[in-house]
Amino acid sequence: MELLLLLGTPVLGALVLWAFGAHRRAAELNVLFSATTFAAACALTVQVIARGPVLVLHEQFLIDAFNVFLVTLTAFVGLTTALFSRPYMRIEAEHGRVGAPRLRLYHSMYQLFTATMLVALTTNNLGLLWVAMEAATLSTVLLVTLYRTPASLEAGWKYFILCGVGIAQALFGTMLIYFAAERVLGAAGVTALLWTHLNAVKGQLEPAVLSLAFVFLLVGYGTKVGLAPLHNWLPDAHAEGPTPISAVLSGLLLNVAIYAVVRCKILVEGSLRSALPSQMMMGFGLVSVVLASLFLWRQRDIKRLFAYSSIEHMGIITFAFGMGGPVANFAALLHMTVHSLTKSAIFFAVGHAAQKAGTQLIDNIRGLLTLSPTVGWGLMLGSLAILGLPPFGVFASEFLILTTAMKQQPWATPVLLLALAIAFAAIFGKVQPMVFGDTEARRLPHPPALLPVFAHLAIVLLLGLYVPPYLAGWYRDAARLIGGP
Amino acid sequence: MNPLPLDLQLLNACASLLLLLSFSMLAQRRVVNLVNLLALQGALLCFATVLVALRTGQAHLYLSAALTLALKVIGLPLLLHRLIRRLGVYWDAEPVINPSGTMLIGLLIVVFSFGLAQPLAALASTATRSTLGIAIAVILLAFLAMITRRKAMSQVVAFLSMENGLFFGAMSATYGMPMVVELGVALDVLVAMLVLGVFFFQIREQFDSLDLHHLESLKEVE
Amino acid sequence: MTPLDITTQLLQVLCALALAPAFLGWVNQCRAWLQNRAAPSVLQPYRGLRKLLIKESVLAENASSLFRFAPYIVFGTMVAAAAIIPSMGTGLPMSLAADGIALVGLLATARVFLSLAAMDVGTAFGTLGARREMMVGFLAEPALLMTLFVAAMISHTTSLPLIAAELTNRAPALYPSLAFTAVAFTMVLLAENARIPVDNPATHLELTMIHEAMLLEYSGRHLALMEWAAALKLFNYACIGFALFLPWGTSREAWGPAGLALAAPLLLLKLALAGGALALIETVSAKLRVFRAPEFLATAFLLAVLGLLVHLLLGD
Amino acid sequence: MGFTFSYLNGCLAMLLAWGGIGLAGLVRPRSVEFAGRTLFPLGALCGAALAALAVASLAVPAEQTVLPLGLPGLPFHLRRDALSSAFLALLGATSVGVSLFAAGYFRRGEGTAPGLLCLEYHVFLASMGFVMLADDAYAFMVGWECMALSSYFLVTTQHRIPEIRSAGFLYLLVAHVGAISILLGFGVLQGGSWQFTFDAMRSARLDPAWASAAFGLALFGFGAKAGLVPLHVWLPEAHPAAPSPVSALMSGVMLKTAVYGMLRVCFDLVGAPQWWWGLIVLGLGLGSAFYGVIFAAVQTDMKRLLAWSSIENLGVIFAGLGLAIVFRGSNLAPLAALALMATLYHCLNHALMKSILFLGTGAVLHATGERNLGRLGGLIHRMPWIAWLTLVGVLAIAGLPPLNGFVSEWLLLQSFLFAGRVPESFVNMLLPLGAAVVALCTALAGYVMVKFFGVIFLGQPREPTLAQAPDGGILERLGLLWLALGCLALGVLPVQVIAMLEPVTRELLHLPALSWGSRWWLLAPPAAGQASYGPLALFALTLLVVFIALLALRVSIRQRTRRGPAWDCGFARLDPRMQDTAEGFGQPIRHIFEPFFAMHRELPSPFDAAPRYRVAVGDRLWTLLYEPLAGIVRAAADRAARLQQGRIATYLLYSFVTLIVLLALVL
Repeated sequence: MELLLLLGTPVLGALVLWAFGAHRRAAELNVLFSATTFAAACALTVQVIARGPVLVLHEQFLIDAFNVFLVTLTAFVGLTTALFSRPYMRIEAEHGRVGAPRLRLYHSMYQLFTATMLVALTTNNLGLLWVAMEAATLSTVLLVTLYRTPASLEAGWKYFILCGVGIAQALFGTMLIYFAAERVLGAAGVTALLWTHLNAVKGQLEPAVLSLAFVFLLVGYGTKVGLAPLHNWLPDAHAEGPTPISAVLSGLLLNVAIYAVVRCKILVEGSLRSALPSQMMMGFGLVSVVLASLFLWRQRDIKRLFAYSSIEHMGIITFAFGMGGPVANFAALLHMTVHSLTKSAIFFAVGHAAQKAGTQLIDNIRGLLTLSPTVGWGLMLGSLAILGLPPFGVFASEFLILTTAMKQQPWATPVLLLALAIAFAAIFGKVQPMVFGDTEARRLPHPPALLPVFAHLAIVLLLGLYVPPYLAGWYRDAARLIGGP
Repeated sequence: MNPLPLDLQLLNACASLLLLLSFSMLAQRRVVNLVNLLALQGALLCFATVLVALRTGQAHLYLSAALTLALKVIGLPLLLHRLIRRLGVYWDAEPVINPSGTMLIGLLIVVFSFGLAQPLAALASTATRSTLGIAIAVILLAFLAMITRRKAMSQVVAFLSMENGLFFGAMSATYGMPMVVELGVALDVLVAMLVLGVFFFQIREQFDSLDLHHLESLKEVE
Repeated sequence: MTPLDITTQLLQVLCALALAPAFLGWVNQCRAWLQNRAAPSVLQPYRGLRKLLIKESVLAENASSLFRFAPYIVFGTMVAAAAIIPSMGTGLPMSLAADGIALVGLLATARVFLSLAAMDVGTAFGTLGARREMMVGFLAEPALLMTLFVAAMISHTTSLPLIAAELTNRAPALYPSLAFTAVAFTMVLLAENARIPVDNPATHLELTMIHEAMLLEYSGRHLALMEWAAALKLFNYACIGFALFLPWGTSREAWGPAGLALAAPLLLLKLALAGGALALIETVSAKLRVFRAPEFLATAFLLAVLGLLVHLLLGD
Repeated sequence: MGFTFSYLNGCLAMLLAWGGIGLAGLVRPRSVEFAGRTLFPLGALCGAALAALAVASLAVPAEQTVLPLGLPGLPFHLRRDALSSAFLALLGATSVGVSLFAAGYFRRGEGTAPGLLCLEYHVFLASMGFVMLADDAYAFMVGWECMALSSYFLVTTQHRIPEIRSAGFLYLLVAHVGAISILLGFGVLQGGSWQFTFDAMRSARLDPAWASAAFGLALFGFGAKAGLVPLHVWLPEAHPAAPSPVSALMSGVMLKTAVYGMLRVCFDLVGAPQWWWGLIVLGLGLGSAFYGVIFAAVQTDMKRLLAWSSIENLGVIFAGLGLAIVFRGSNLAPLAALALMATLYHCLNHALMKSILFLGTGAVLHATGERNLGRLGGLIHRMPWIAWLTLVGVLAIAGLPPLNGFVSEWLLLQSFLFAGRVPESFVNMLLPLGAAVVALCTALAGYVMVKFFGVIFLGQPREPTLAQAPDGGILERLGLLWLALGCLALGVLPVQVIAMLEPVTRELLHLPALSWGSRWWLLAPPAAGQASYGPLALFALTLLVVFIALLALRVSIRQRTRRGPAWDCGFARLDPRMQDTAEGFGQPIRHIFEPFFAMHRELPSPFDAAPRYRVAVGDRLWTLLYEPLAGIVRAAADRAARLQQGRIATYLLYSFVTLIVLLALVL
């Protein structure tokens, strides 16, 4: 019931907003739908807390420790982003960057996007997972090109083609899994793509097939995660779309993609009993971290900067999942949570900052603290949080990941140390002059919607100091589920 | 050694034709011809699906074949043709980079795919298993075609050809995916095409052309 | 702490106060003789001190209270230093409170106050002198410390009377390490006491002077204290030298008052010899350019460190 | 669960109180009066209470507690033992003086709103305390980075000045890199137990190679915080940029947290350090001491001079630490106790005296608006309180008896002297050379300090505006007075101080109680042969002589003193410009140690109407180490950028190649 509400609300929202998206109150409607979704997610969470994992609708949907917090997180960030986008898009409209029809498209697609992500997270069916992932891409492509500028079109096109091709590989991988499962679970075709069933028999699945499948899945979903060198769509899409979309892309979509990768990894590793998937993930993770940190060094566009930071963090998470084991998995899950909150908070702040300065170019954004202290502090604290400074939660997960790496994969730590240092220098060196210093820009009358920024940062801060026991319990269960070499 | 049953012979012939079509798409310069080749590929796929359906008697394969027919043989090519006319790129042709080199790489890819499919085919219980290698080759060749193309339209055609390869692979390995998934995938492809249509107009509106070299401004090197 | 110890202590301080100007006078006299000049009396420094003490003191208009206190502090530290160097006897109660390292610290205190006072009025010469004095000091001080270190390592203590006693107790032997450090010490002594070749005590030539440049603004009793302190410093250095390199004859607690009676003339003899040697060195060497002084002192430092290494290598 | 008193809870309460005071600053963020008059003095009070608690608890056995915060499975563990108490006492005592001073100082307002400043300042204090109480790696790192972060914001108080921004950036960068290194070090130390508590690390038996790796990582991390050469580059930039009370805290206390960390890791967590670690620490320490002091000597900015001097002092502290490790590794526990005591003592000393100096410069800066030594001078007339109190710090840091700097120098030299007992004969030869370097550095420190004090406070004012400089206010004076009294007390009562600190060495080295003084006024370390030092007696004797001299001259001679124009060898017109400048004062050092400096000279041409001579001294390590490093990163970034040239076909090619390569891998 809660699940239906959870998945139904955004779909309904997409339809309703398709009809009324250009209405004066469409933004409020958007918030309302998001809030309802969030409420449903909370109800679902309560149910899971009370009764444990849930398997519903002919086993097609599964809520377990691994995805329950991601569902809530997605609904929550969906809500806060809706809150943020209300004033943001209004200002964009006032500036004449988007007209009424596009606002309609924006609101409708926003809800649809939420729906696809929630389906992807909750579904038990690997095929449905793929469908939802592809649908998520499609619903955001049009959002990326919302401004119809040459650059946004280019970004949208790259996003579409690269992710489309990538996700096609994932489909082939899914098919291979089906192929392997069919031999074990029978040709009935109904259960052979259900993750719970697969997980139960993963030891019997043919290793040769699964290893091939994993390559296709990793390349496929990895493209969506933004793992280097498959990441090239990511900075463009983040930089050229509207900022609320950058926030959800970075904060949510990447999470969903990595969730998909990990779900598959569980199966493959169970079948292979070798470290190959782990090693691949660690390799991708490290390459992403290093390349992203080097790219960070050269950025001129503030949204691009944080897009690369997302790649870096996805690299860290992938590396941690690759290492496996209870601590690293735990840390990776925590990192997913805090990265999503922090990065979306940063994008909120960045959105306001760019609007206030009238540009996305780092060199032209100066003296935010003077221009708007709250935006300035939001950006500063958010950046510090994402850079892994305590007491923010990102530090907690990086702490666990690094210490684990030191013990399990000591060869990787110099690389990580170097990359983190470079990333720190790059990001902080660019954020500091934006926040501090003087500016000639005059204050704009628009009051920024900073509740989402500080709400996110407050939660991240809390998670750095105190992880609620049931959340920790989910992390632990999920970490056990994910296992490792 | 007995000769293969007729339907399997036909199926193998289909598969070989698919591979051939992939190669010709790799070499084809005219966009319109590319679309036609794609339609032909779709038709072959549809035909193969029907063959398999006949052989196995699985009902959902008929549905799948119908979907393929509707979508890939009729729907998409029609849509693409309309787009080509509306966009006025009917006579568009593009240089193919070093055709012989591309072909050679394509050949290597085919060898590689066959090698890849070897262990899989040994495991498959389907009668169509031997065509799995061709499916992989079609996918990878389409990938190669995407890499070598300079026009948005031809890139999209290559992309759709890749989807065809995927479907063919699914069919040869497992007689198709579960219906839910197949429907979902088909929906996605349809929506993707609609989105692409929108895209093409937007791009042309912006750049007066569908040439991809306009879409190379977002980059890291100066 | 026996009465004898206290007597030795008092006697030694008074003796230092009394003999220091005479020693300076003796050095000057010897130098004059060696240079074929008419020699001033040994007592000339006393006369100078007396004259200065009864004269009115003129302070520069912008001199601060630091400038007025500095002579007392410099003088006080020099007397304190005299109290811990075993010139006559080793049974010094004060030497418990301050060992060789503390002695170097005391001397450094005097130097710092002297330099600060020189900078106080803000004249060109004062700051110049202060800078040069500190330059000499930062090289001479570690050299002196290293010299003490060698002796301390030989005798396993940094307490000066104990070092002197230990060195006396040892069978007379050739200590190469001590030989190195003796040379180093002599160089430090010359530099620290404003003697040729580092400084010329007899000149007020701006390009060369160090110590005198710092005293230019002093007059009257303040100058008297400064001059007296300088004489004490020379005396102290000589006594450090005796303690380290010529410890024989210093009174031991076990010898009782007789030892003290024997030590006094021996000290005079040592002083006389040292004064002569000092005068000789000053006569045969030429004044160095100020920029050369660091090299001279670096050599001293190097020699002291070499002495240390030689000691560690040969283990004597 | 009732609240039971323990010293740990008491200390924690004080830290919380600091946090509360900081938050209270946000109540009226723009009110200078509220923060200055109420909150900072309250903070000083907390500091005093913390110091008292810490001192009282030094000899009390270790106490532990667990907070219901932190990571799941790893709540914040806290533990107070003698080592923590010693450094808490240092923190508390120093903060009293600094907070009192700050109460007066911040009244004049800085870039950041005073309420916010108050928050940052007190969070900085509390996080330093938290670092010293932390008993698990996570709590430690949280405290450690909070410390870095809060001080970063304090450093960038005047963020409108570009130099301050870049100083802050460099500071936080180095701090963060160092922190990651420390974190990795903890990762090694936990030894596969997945327990990040220090207790688990103590019981983990690491093999020597891993232990050495942990040591190396810790040395890098803590060395970066302590400003050991070549990781010192941030220090001369950040310390001058901060408001003076913050510079005082950073130099005085924050740098000591690095020492605390090293002690904690090497003596407590690893348990048995290897002797050659000590050699590395010693070498780095001596190198930093020397490098720091010669650079201090050639500075022209007074706060930068002090920052370099901090590098020197931390170098000396690390030298002592290294020596202690060598001794401990060679099983010479009593000697290790001596060296360790020298280290701890110098930590305390440096905290007090460097705070005095930084606060002194703060007062001067506020009174004159000038940091450049070339525009100061003669302030002893206008600011007698500040000048005389600063003089105490100057004399102390120059290592002159009877003040405290000398005590630690004495202890350190004593421990060097007996290094000959180390079994490795080659080390035996090397160690006394260390004594030579320490001696040289101390002497040079005297040089630096004479320059510092002489140029700022003595002589004639170099600018006419200086004549208007007001003396420090009552709170400033009180703060400085507290610290100066501390210097004096530490200087003349070493036996008592050492008796208080002794539980630390006992705890770290597992030694029985040793006797450090033969009498209450006579310091006689057990390991140091028959050497002894009685500063009180020495002080008394010197004062007695001074007194007698004064009395004798006053009573017997009765000469008047007259004021007249300066003599100056008869030059008629005395001009402030005739005085030696700061550059001039540094000239001998520049001359003697020329190869160490990167000098840029601007020489006037003979036809110049307004000839100007300028010399700027740069850090060679900057060009030799850091610029190439940045160049490498830049070059790598440029290389990487070529991967992304905007063409979608290329991107597809990457995906394709990745796919093929991975497929080939599993094939």
